[in-house]
Amino acid sequence: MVKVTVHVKVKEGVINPEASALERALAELSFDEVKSVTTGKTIELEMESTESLDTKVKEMCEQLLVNTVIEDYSYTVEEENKA
Amino acid sequence: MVKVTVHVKVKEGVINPEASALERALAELSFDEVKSVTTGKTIELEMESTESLDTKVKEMCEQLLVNTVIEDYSYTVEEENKA
Amino acid sequence: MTGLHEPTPEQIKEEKIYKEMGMKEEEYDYAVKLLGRLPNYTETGLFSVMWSEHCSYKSSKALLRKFPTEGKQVLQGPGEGAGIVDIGDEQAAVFKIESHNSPSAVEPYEGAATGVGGIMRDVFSMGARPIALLNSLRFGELTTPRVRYLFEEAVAGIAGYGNRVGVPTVGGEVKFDPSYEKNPLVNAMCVGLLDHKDMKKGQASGVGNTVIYIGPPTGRDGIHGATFSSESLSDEDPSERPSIQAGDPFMEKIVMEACLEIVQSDALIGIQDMGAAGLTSSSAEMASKAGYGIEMNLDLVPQREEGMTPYEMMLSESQERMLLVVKKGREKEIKDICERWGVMYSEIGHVTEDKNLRLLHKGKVVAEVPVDALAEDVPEYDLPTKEPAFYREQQAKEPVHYKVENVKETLVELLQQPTIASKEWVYSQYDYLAQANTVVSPGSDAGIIRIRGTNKALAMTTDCNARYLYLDPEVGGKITVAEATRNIICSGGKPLGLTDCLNFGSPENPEIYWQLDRAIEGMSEACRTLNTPVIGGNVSLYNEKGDSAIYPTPIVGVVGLIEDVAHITTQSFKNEGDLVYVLGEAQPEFGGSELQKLREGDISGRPPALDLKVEKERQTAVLQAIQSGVIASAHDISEGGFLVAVAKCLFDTNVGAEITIAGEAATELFSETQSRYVLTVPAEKKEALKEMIPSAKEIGRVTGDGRLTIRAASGETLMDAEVKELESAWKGAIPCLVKLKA
Amino acid sequence: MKWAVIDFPGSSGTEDILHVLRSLLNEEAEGVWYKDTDLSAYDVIILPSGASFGDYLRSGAIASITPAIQALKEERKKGKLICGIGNGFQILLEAGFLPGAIRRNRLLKFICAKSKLIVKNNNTPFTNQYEQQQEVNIPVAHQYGNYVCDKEIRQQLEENNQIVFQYYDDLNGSMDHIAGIVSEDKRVLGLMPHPERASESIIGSTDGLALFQSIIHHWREEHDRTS
Ligand SMILES: Nc1ncnc2c1ncn2[C@@H]1O[C@H](COP(=O)(O)OP(=O)(O)O)[C@@H](O)[C@H]1O
Ligand SMILES: [Mg+2]
Repeated sequence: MVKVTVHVKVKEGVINPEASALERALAELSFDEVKSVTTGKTIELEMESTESLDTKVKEMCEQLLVNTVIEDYSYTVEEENKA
Repeated sequence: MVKVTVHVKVKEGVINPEASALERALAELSFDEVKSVTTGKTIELEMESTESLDTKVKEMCEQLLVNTVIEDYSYTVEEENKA
Repeated sequence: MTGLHEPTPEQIKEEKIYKEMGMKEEEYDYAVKLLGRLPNYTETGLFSVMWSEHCSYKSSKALLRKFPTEGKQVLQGPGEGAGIVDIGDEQAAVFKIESHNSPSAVEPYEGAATGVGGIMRDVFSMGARPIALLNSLRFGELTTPRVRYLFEEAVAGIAGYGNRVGVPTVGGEVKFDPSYEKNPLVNAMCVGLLDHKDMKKGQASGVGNTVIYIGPPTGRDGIHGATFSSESLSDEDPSERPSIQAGDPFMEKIVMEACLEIVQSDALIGIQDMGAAGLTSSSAEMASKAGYGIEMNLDLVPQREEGMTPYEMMLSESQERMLLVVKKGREKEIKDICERWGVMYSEIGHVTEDKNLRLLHKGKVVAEVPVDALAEDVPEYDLPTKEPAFYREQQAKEPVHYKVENVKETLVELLQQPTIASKEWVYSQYDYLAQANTVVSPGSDAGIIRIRGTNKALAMTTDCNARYLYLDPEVGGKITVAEATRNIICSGGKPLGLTDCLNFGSPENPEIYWQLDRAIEGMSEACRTLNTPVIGGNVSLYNEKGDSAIYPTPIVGVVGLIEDVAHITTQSFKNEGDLVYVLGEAQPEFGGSELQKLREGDISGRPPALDLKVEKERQTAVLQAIQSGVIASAHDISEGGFLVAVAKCLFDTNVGAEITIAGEAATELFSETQSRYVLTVPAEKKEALKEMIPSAKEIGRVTGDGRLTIRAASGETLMDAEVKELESAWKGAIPCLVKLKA
Repeated sequence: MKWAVIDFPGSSGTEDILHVLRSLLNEEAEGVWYKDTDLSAYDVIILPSGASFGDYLRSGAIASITPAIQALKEERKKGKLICGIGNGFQILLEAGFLPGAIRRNRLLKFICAKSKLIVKNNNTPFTNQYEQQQEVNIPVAHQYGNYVCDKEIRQQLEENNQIVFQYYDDLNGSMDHIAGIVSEDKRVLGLMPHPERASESIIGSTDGLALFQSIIHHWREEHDRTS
């Protein structure tokens, strides 16, 4: 088994209103140390390790997990030793 | 400057409707290799590095960024060499 | 493309760089002539967006003049952000419909969401508070994952935006036909309520007055969006398309609240939203309308990204931004309001006398163009038209006739057609109850919003049966207007005015231009007869991919006034014992009908005829009967014919009906003959109805047993079904289709 | 008796609640901006529906850290009656006035519906004008209304009769069909459905009006007793 973690972020140039809202909120709470905020999503997939893992993961991302028109993604793979 | 990345996840035992929906959708698309899905959020903070960084980050998380009733979090800190 | 590397005016001319911006050679030459010199890169950009079809209506203007736009009730016709009709008591209804088709084809969620945002800004920029939203959607058949994706995401986008700004979505329509497979249509309509005293216009007058930018900073999103939506979608690499505009409903909400406070101030001279062509169109149009000029210092424009060029700032279509002109010396009042709401505010220029749009950037004049050249002296095309052979062929066809062996089976099949099926899956995602004024929710002929503090209500609807237009655009155009107004009548309202969104293929194809011309002709005639002037609208051309254009789809939105909330009527049958009437005789008219589509998989022949005189008479009679309290329920007969209409009147009630039909079954039950109504009347009002609408025919009664029974004149039972069974077929169809994956 | 409705940027229910209180019930009520730091002049404080701060991060999260909510904590200590509707409920959860949390609806989509509720406890300041087990029609409109809490809290809610409204059907995946709960001392109510949209027959139901009437009734009784 492997654990694949997909990181999804809004593309550069596309607005991220959530991040702007957080920036303002943190400023109101006087966390002045924070200069900028970005937010993203992660999707962790517990999968059987197959040979074509990369192809599979890419397929899943492009077909379902990521909206490639406005989002970018990357992913990491970790071996797992669970039964 | 440092980059703090906060990883937020739904607590174990709490049903996460987003993750369940993704599991179903992946199965329908015949990605049978996927055994389970969990989803999370990341919040990246670009901050001035202060001595009390850990305290600050924890405060922000507990006051705003994380709902500790149903979410767990962890974070990583990266030094940045930008001007 | 940074400023440093921008081509020189000579390069633009020689290398025909204007073509990349969507300008034709003769248009460029004309711009040179108007300017008296070669335009630089930024100036060429200004001309290209302002002269795009989306902003200039250059190929549709000549036809749009045919629309009747006047009426006693009209306070503002076409030409401003939205049209305005009087509703008495110093109040008015403000409304407009607009397309967001091309963005929605690429990114359906954000495309639809920003469509809602844009149309709302048109309405609140007039000084009106948005009180309702509607939308008209067209997709291919729900048989491919891509179409299902477009459908689901567009609906989610409308919900995600409209719900969060707190404006109820109370009506609309969704239809499915293969011609929209690659060109989905997303049209959004907004209705606002205005106190006459708050009425504002997009005008920049008074030399020295201050030009103010409010809203989020400008980014590189949607540059050339107006041009983009004026061209056919090509199969090019999506990454080369202009960057997607995304919406922020929260920003919209606070900008709206700030603006609605600002319009109360007499410091405000003019206000307009930065819609298509952003800062360019808002500034040039406001100045041109008022007969002044504007000078802006682009360094003062709030910017989201680094190193933005004047070209990029002027053409950006970042959302939720407004341009204001405020009396000199009174800026602080406006600034305070913005600060209170947390809305960004920046004074970026002032009104000038010289009728030029002058732009400064880093201390230099980077563009100077007469505002009239951009907004008024627009090239106008009288394009060739050609009657398609297809039309002649269809006209020449013998009317088809269908035999119906099994009435119930046919009805169930029709009720499951996605176009007829219940749209609850769609509208249950919309907050149709926001603002706590919704009297009639989606699902009846029109959405109805009461007006607090009065005894009045507004009824609103959108409509278009494009199949009829495809077969005969003129007749189809008439029917579209007639059907929309009929929906208002059935709700107890008097239609006040109409807004339209003309969704067509490329006008450069003479056969499409012919469709546009005929459709407008038909619509105009109907508008005149039915006294519903066109008070505003929008044109979306070039909806085609490859060699197939969409069906001609002029969506119309109509708002009607219900003078007394006691007149509010819905389509649902009410009480056991009420009598069922049909008004209007069925003819064997199946061209373009649902039955034809079901049986043949395609449509052909002539659409149903429409006699506007009859239409008008019946509308007047039905409304009068409703107003005098005779009618318990009213519904017009449209797609699917009489039986589908009756079935819908029974859904979500616990009554049934027993009906006896006189003529031939297929025609009586499934033909789509126009100007027909199903009415119910309490038994004791029988005589009153006879007097008011003598031609209405009593055909049955409402029962308490939850069954729908249809008998022939001979007494033979043609159908006897449980309403619940019909209802579950009707309700289940769309949820079942969207669940299919892969 | 004086009511406050706290208005956050992005809220949209304030006017609707003020309309019910002023025009239908003749109460003295005003909207209070979220930056206000003193709520001591009010007897009852309502948090309205809508999408405060755009619902970004989590519904109600950003609103829960605003000055008005700090001020509300002071009033809470004094035992003032507090009621959060829709987004207002979410804010009360985020700010810790009520236990548990809200997730996205089970089927993920926004749901607008004329829902049926059951009154599970009519012995609260907010429900005394209802019958126990009464079925009422009060509409819902939310995408995040799926209530959850841990075992201990669930047991506590049960034992203290803190579950006040339940959905008749499983509407959104909420634990025990929970639509509304009160605090242990019954002075704070949070509910997802919208009583302010069910207070006039012309818009479909008057079943929500009793909630506001209950508050008035309770306050008068309490006030008469103490004065
Ligand atoms: N996109 C939509 N948005 C909101 N309401 C809709 C939408 N589509 C359909 N509806 C609602 O469903 C009702 C029924 O639509 P439709 O099936 O076209 O029937 P009808 O021919 O009776 O108008 C509409 O009047 C409208 O209230
Ligand atoms: Mg209709």
